[in-house]
Amino acid sequence: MSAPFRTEEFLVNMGPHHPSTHGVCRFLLTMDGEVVVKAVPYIGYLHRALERICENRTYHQCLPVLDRFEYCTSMSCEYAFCLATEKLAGIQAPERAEYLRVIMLELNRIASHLIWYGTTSLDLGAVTPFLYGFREREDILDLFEMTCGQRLTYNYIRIGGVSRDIPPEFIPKLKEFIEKFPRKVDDYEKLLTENPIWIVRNKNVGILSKELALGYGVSGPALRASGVKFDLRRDDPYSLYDRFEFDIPTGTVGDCYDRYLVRMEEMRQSLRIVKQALEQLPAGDIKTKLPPNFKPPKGEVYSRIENSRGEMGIYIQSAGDSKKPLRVKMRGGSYNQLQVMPEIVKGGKIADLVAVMASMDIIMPEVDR
Amino acid sequence: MEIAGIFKYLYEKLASTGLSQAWVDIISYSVAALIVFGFLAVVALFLVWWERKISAHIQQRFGPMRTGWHGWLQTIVDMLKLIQKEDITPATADRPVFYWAPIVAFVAAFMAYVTIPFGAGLIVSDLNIGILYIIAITTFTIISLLMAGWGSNNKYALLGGMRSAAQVVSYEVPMVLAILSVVLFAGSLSMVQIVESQAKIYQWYIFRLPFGPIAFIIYLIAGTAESNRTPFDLPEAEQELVAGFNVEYSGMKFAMFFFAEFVNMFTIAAIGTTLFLGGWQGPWLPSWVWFMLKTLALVFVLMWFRWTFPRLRVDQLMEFSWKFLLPVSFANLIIAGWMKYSKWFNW
Amino acid sequence: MDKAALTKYILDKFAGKVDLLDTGKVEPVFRLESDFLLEFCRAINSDETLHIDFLCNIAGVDTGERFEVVYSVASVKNRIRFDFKIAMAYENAEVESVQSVWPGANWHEREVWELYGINILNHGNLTRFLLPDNWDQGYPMRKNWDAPDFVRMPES
Amino acid sequence: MGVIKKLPVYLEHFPGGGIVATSLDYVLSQSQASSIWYLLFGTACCAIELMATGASRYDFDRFGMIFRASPRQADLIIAAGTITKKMAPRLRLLYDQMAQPRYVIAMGGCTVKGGPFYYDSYAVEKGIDHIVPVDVYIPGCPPRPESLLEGCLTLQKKIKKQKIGDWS
Repeated sequence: MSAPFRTEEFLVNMGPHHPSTHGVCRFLLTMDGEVVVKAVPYIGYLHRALERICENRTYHQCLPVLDRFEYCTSMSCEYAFCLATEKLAGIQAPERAEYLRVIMLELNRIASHLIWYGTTSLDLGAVTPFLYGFREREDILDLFEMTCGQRLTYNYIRIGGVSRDIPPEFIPKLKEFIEKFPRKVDDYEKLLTENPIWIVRNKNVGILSKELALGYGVSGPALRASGVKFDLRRDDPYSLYDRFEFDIPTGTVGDCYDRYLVRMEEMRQSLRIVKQALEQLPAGDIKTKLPPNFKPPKGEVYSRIENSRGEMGIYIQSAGDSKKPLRVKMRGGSYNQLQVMPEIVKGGKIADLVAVMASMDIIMPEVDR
Repeated sequence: MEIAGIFKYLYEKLASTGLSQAWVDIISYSVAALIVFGFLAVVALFLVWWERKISAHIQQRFGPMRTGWHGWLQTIVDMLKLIQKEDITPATADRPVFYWAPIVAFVAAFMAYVTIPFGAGLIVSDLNIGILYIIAITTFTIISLLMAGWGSNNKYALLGGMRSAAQVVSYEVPMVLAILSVVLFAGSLSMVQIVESQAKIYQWYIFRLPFGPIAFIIYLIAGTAESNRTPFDLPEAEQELVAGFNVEYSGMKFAMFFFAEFVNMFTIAAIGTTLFLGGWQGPWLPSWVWFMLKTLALVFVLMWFRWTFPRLRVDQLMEFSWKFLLPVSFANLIIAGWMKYSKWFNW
Repeated sequence: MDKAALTKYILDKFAGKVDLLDTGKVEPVFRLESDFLLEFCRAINSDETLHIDFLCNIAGVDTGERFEVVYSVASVKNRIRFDFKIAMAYENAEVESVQSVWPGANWHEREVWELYGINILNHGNLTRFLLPDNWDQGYPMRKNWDAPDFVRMPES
Repeated sequence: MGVIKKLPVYLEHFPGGGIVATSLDYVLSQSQASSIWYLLFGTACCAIELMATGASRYDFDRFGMIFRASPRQADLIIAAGTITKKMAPRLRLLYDQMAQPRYVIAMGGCTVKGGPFYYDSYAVEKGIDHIVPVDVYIPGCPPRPESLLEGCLTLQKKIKKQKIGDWS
């Protein structure tokens, strides 16, 4: 249909301070009325030079910095770095430490997905689920707090083990949580999954095809929602993940609704892993003794783990004669997911952009570092 | 009743002083208007506080607790603060339009109350075209939103203004059709007569099967859209348009928009009560208590919506109105008309 | 495909053009010349046995003697992972863009250009995005980079 | 609002006006302190704690604090998270867009003095007091919600001591 009157495209600057850009991302939108013709992301508003800082720290000192790389799942960042360093230096953490790591990683994944659940529903206008999500997250944070004393940036997983053993009251509290949490996930689903408004807002919005996802390096739940059954926990097992039984939920279409369902199911699966890990938890040491002057041999490694936002990779190059790494490069899942966004929001409404951004679960520190 | 008595007393006293009829009218109606205005200001203050408490308790929080008992002073405190805030007019704004927009919103919101019966005899003026007047006046609000959107010279505000215009225009139609089915049965546009036609509880229009409940639901949905509340709060969609049409407003002007929104919500509930829930009618209690109870119950439903549902997208909103609500309300109107004239259901 | 078989397969397939580095203890790390990069990427992407369809990461490295650009690639289908790198001197460092193989390389390459000053040929969109728009202090990830307000951590 | 600012000056001329002016001061400053609307401004880790503070367990709303997305309607910026050199001009812009009286809380080590990014970082602004005037500093990385609440209460105390003529 040819327009009988002249219309004009206009530019809207969305961000860096905008309620729904999850931090400080900026989009320059070319809009035709409500329709997004073109979206160009601008990043770097949270570029804190973490990589440069890590080059000037010893391996142990890197860990607190890594916590700030992806603060929603700090445990994963620490673990990715420790895994890389351990691979480099050929260290094996004690079995109990590995189990504790798995428990912490999976709890942290649940906590991160709860943040995603909250912010996503908030971005689509439902305020109450946000508070429900944060309510259960506080329970998980209580568990972390009694273990390592921090709520967000834990510095718990160390090279060759974990910093301290769990306190005696941890296990009963965790069991209580395992008992309670599935019902809460049902509650969350009851609020949104069947809600007709939620369905029309998410179904067939922001479709990410399999080819596009792989080409752009999209990973994690976003990739699985597009129908690729790929999970590093199963396909490139690290830690003890080959000992646990869990399903990998996948989607079919790759729209926002699929990504929502995949993440909801992942929470349940993570809880399953925690449960198994708790049952198998052995007694023993929690830390390998490292030499005081820890210098990994010359070499390089790119190790990747499955984070709640996709593949988190740490590349470390060690010169061999230094306490400090020569180069630490961090790769977060959000980086590639933000990169693919202009492709899939094109032609949608401005509200779809918000929905896609929320369902991709992009957080900016992972992009900017 | 009592208040109506006082008003009548005042009117007679003024008439007996020998003033001309015009002056008596002007003075007595100004007093009545001031009373309504004061009442609505209190209602709006209360509703803001109530909404915060309700949302808090739905979300397992407490809400305001520190100012007075359970924070009942909170809205007053907010008002006092907003009065003290700097009044910013952006340099690029269209100044007169920007300046008048909140005032128009404020006035339009309050003008509807001329013909709303708060109780038996408690009405400022029983116009014989009452409901028509209200429909005309409430639509006036969108002009203020458009003015705010345009005058701010801000793209988000403009988008918000355009959205609200489109939304109100498309939801006005099913709403009027729903109201029309009631008017058809009552045989009058006057609010008082509509209320009086529902004397018994089974005569309430919400209970008149089959058209009554459908008309009520359509009215409630359209009313939610009309007062710009979730799931239809697109004009001020926080996550998309930052704050929509009022993004550039600060201080008192913002407070006026805020108040107008809550007064509008009360209007929607009050009309719903009058048309469908038997207005002030009810046993034992004074009539105005019944009216307030029913209206506040409807307000509670509106608030419940807001804190439960996600938000629709703008095109889905239009589709819902034109492709679903409009045909349904039209069919409903035809059913109502057939029922009225077939004499089958002659209550 | 395990590590040894993978190494052998690649070394056989690209004999003479690809070397195995001994620094890669965990995953094999290959080294190749920059003019062979694009051809190599296309080959591993279309090769049936490898089917490298996933670019994990591109990291620029300043070793203090030279620049390196490290590509970490993986195959989602065949569960293969390895790295390969290109080393070059400081002067006129440049490398071909691999966007035609993996479009996701775009931002990774931009970052290498922005922080290290390694020129990316045929990139198409080499603009600043991590650093402030008015940045004029050079390439901050280089080892010898310094600036007036850059405070180094004191040695303890 | 100019009238209110000049009000105490006029009141002083009447007998007993001082009492009225003082109680007016009290009411107005109390009301300002009890209704601080904060801007939804978070950049990094602290933003998550800011969100957690707004959520059920800690509940900002108890103190009458609600968030506004538009700087025009906000009274307070809680600068939650690292402010980089690229972000600094935007923070200043947001601050300038706010209506008087306005307040700033520097939440977390990064905004206080650069935090863990003080050394070796080329991109982080070392303390936001270079950019905007700060009323309350809250150290921590990130500060716990309790300390954020404490910071807000400290700000309330500060506001309550103000007189009408103090802010301009």
